[in-house]
Amino acid sequence: MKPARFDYYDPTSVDEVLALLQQYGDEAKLLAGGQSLIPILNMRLAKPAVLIDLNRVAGLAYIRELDSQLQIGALTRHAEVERSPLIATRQPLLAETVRQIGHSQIRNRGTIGGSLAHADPAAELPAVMVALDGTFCLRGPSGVREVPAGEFFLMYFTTCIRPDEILTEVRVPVLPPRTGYAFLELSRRHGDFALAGVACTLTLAADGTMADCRLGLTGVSMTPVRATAAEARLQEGRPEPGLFAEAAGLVRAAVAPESDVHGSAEYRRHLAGVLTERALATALQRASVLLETEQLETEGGREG
Amino acid sequence: MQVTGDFQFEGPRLSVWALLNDPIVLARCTPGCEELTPDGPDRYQATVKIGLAAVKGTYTGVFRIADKQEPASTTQPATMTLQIEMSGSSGFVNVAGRMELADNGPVTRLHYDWDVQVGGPIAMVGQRVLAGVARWIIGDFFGAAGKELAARQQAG
Amino acid sequence: MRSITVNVNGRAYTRTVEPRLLLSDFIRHELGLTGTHVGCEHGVCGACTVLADGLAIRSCLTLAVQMDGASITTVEGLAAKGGELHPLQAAFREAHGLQCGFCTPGFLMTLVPWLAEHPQPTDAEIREALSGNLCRCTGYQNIVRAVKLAADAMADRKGGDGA
Amino acid sequence: MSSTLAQSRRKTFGERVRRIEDPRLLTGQGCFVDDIDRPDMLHGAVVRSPYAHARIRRIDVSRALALPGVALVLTAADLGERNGPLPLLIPHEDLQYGRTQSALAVDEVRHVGEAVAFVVASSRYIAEDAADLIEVAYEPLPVAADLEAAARPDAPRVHADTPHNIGGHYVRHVGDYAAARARADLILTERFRIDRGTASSLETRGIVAIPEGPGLTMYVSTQAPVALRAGLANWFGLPEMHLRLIAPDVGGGFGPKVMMFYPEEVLIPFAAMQLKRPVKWIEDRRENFFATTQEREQIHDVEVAVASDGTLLGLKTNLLHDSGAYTPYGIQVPIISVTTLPGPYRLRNYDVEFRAVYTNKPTVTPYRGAGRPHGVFVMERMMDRIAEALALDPLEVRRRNFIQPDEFPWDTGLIYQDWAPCKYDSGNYPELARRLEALADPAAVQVEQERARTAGRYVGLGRAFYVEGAGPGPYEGVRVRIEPSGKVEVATGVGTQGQGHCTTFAQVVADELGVAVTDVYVTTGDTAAMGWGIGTFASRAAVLVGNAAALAAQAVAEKTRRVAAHLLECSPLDVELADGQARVKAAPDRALPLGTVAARANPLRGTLAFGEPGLEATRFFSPQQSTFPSGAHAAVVEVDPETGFVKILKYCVVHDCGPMINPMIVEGQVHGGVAQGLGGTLWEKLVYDEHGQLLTTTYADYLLPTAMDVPEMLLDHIETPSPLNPLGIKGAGEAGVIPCAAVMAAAIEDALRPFGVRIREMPLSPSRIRELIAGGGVRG
Repeated sequence: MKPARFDYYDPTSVDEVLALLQQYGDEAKLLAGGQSLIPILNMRLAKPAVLIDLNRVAGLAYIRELDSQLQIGALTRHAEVERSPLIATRQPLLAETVRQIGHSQIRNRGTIGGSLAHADPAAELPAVMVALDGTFCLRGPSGVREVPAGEFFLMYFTTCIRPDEILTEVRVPVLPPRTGYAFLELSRRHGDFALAGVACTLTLAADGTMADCRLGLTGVSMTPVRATAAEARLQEGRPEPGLFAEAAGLVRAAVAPESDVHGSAEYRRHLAGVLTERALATALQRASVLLETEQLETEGGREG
Repeated sequence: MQVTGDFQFEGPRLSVWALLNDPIVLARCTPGCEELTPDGPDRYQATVKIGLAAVKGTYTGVFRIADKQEPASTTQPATMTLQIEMSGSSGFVNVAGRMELADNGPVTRLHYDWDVQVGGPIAMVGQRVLAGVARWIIGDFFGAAGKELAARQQAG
Repeated sequence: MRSITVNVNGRAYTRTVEPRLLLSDFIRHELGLTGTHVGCEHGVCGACTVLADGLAIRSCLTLAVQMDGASITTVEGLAAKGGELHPLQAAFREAHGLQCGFCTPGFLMTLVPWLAEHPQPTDAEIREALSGNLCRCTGYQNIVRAVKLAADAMADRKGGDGA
Repeated sequence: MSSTLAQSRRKTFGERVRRIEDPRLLTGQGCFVDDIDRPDMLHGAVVRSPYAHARIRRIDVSRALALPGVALVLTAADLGERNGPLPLLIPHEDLQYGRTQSALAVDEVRHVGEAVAFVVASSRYIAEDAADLIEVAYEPLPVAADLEAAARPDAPRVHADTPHNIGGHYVRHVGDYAAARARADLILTERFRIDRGTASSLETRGIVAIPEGPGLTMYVSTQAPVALRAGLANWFGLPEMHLRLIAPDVGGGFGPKVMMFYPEEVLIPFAAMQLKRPVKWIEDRRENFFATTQEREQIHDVEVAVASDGTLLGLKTNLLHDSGAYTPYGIQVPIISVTTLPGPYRLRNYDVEFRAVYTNKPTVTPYRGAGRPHGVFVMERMMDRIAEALALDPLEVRRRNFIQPDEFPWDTGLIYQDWAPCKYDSGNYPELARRLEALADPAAVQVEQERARTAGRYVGLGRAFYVEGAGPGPYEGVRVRIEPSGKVEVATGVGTQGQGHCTTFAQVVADELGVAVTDVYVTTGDTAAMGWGIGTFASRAAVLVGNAAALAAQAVAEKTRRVAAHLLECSPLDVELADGQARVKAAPDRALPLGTVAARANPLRGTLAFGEPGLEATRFFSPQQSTFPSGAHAAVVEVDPETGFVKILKYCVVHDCGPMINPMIVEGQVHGGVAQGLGGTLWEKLVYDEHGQLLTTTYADYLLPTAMDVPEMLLDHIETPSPLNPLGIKGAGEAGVIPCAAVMAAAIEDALRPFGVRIREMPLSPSRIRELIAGGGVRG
């Protein structure tokens, strides 16, 4: 299991990357963390003529906040997201999710952009991106275009990134107040591809009613699934187990899993519902704690 | 693996039958088909370039149409089998695709029952997505054929 | 072919390599440091784990050319110059945390930076930290025990230094 | 007598001596096959079939040969007579149609991964480039993939020259099952299935062949270096003295590495001799999934005849065993299954019949447990069924059927895999049960089970017992020599794959010679150091080599005393060996270092006064039959009925392998065995599609358990010595793995009893457990 020959470039700027993409187009493959690409190079399933290594490109690894959006450079390693205080406080769903990606050695090298551009149907981050309505910034010869997460994933391992473009940044909104969250996945073993996974946020209104709820699923379709029907139903009701079970039913109806050696399609469909209910319960519990804290603070403020 | 499904063509059975027996149409509708040269009756040499993201491969082999049953009466379904045997460095794909065409007024209902056999490295590593990809390719094929038919109907 | 310079265990090596050469093969076959083992070449077993600039990575999922200018530590770099075992190595021996020894270097290299960050780990934390390394001989029980012994030993040593 | 003598001298025997091999392995100084390097070494890659069954129409190697860096490309014709068919290692009268593969396939391939061509180039990278350029035209043939389907008379035939796919057919009757059935109060029938798995040692197979002088030196990751040397020398027509074979550090064996010959074991030396250059081939992980042998697929139809008090009157099983495409190892695995099946119970009437079936899948040879888990699964599942049918405690049913401690030797009436009687030598099964209950605490589990159920959680307890044949002959040998330096050199022909041989054998020798363990240097697996031996498998190294080491060391000790007595001017009976010295018992200050005695036994002038020179002896140990270690496991699990996930809450092992040389090492063996056994219950499964394609060829799809999956194990030992060998030891290598499937099936079934789930198969994925829950009440 050794890679076939390729020409190797390690440009230091995005402009250089774009020039190389112009030159080689479809023949070139971008190498970020390599934790998904190098295995298929080793297995010779992928034999690109040209490999463009992004690891020396300056200015693509950062985490910052601007206008209630977190901006994450595409070359930011999972481990950096995992350890970022900004992510932990402003978008803890992302922090909880990243911790569940592979193992520490993979997270030390794997990047946010590389993982999302790889678009594995069972990966964790795509579910979060669709749940949060994240944005993908793609740079091409004619400038930057911003693609909403809902339009980014086309098919297994296929995104809307054009052969002459590079993913430079992803953006996610910070978590609104009174918002609980959960990322739950089930895999045969810790760190494996998910049999099914759910990214969930649940925002309570100040009066404890449901303000907003989002559900993104992984492992149950060719692309991550935003469970819009379930979200709509959740928006209408009171946040409680009965409603969550109903939402789970709608999720089961919305996903289109395939059977594989690890589980039948029917099983994955079932799991998507189970995880939805459990994720909603966790998110609600977390949101309720925040609501209570807020109420205590308000009361405290009044008293003080 | 078995991939079964139905597809509805907006046209009579006779036209759909002619369409699916036309090598030019087969070539145009098969995703990634780069070459389809006749090689005997209902038999073609094919080159198909197909891939998913970085996993790309060129496969060469034979397309064959067999077991053709086209009853004159339109009350009985017409049947044919598309046999595909392709191989490349990432493995091989063998397909026996049975298709049944039934007249249904102005439209033709096609029922397909394809036995798709994938072997070699792609099967060994790609088991998670093989069924989905097969379904997608087959769907693509019939979708393209449907468009061909529409174009023909318009032209005709 | 490319000329690269990689610092391995404190020594700079300059070699001309093909871009496709894996870091694992570079370390083993170009440098002759055969303590790093190769178990799967697709990033699951963890046998090839080395430290790159202090972080544990899979050397089978890294190209040697990517490490031009980097500092690598392999299992050969763990014991003291005089041969005294690293506390983690000593603990693996004490607790019978290895049998065939093939996966062992990968476990050690995963654990060295992890223990620095988690000086007093619980069993559950240890098991999660080990979950990216496969062992087919030990059933992990004695590896978990070894990690606890090592954590204690390193805490004692630190305490000793402080006193 | 000798046993008592040995015991009286035991100083390190039974001690948790730290391993001598560890510092080397911990510092990266181990030497595995892939660590062998030579400046002019070439590297091989094998071209393998992507088809499970196909005719080879044409092979075009021209583009590969034209690639710069390529030194050699071989196809079947290039090998001539050396191509095979390769030898059938273990023939058997009931293997009616034995078939073995060739080094490179001739005209036809019969499983995915069968070797078709071999490339040698200046690097593995270029060898793989060249392999990609070899064009093979295949004509697909009908495939027999499914075991049951392949056994039918109309199935596509794996071998065109056999009348059907039944390679072996075995029928045995012990007692009179029909009569037992006639007087039974209860008849129960079941069908059980155990699926395929693979040993998956972390080090794959590897071979280096180095032409040296008139012959070759080979480094092979084999479990049987001496036997492989003899076989290969014969195969190539080389004098044995011209073929040195070394099994260096081997990164896990578990059975498949004892298979011989693998095609590569012929290809690599052939290429090296032809090119007159060193050639290395290291199997990659993907190859390991289909080019290394596999195990575990069996289907049993079983019936038990039982009295109303739970007494087992008889058992009948008819089983299908999947041999894969070839039978180089004969029908050893199913024979071991059916001879292990009786377990610790008084089974007097036993009808057994099996068919070993060819399928278009990789070849099956023993993998740790080697058919034993299947037999135990069948018997223990039936014990649970009997308990359920009679509303008895599962342990009580077992107790009522145990062979009692005073009933040994117990003859099962069968012939074991070693052609000797399957006659249990020793054991204490009621005591195993008592200790197991102490560890597992079933009363507490029951309380927890009831409490959990009210909270919607499902907890269950399972137990399983086994008796395993271990330590078969024919023999092993050990050479012991005291050097003039005072250090002791020990050599044995078996190799080591992590079992700690350099420590345990050193302990045995050190005790006999009164030296420190660290002064004993053990060489394993080098034909130049010891040219006699069989191999490390079947839990036999400690039994065979341990006893041979004791015998050889005793002989050296005896001579040492004789020489020392002469030098110290006393009687040999007055000399004791201790602290590296030979000294007069009554006057310990009259002492000589052992090295001095050794030097004096090897004079430079004069005549030899004490027989052969030096202090050296070679001794062999050859047992009459196998030993029979035993044990019992218990598992407490919690099953999440919504997801089908199983969590192991507690795992207990009681183990009897006789006296333990080094309990630390024995426990390590048990831990590892349990981990492998549990792997085969919840995670590991080789999945083939209906065309014989293997769909699990990465560690992302074939799931080895991790540290988060394998539970903490509670261990207890009893030590009933075997009367069959001087040290009384019984073998420990495979014990851990054997009852895992049975115990987990019982525990999961117990947890899911409210759902009416019946466990009849292994392994079980969460997806499958959900299916069983969904269909539970109906299927019951």
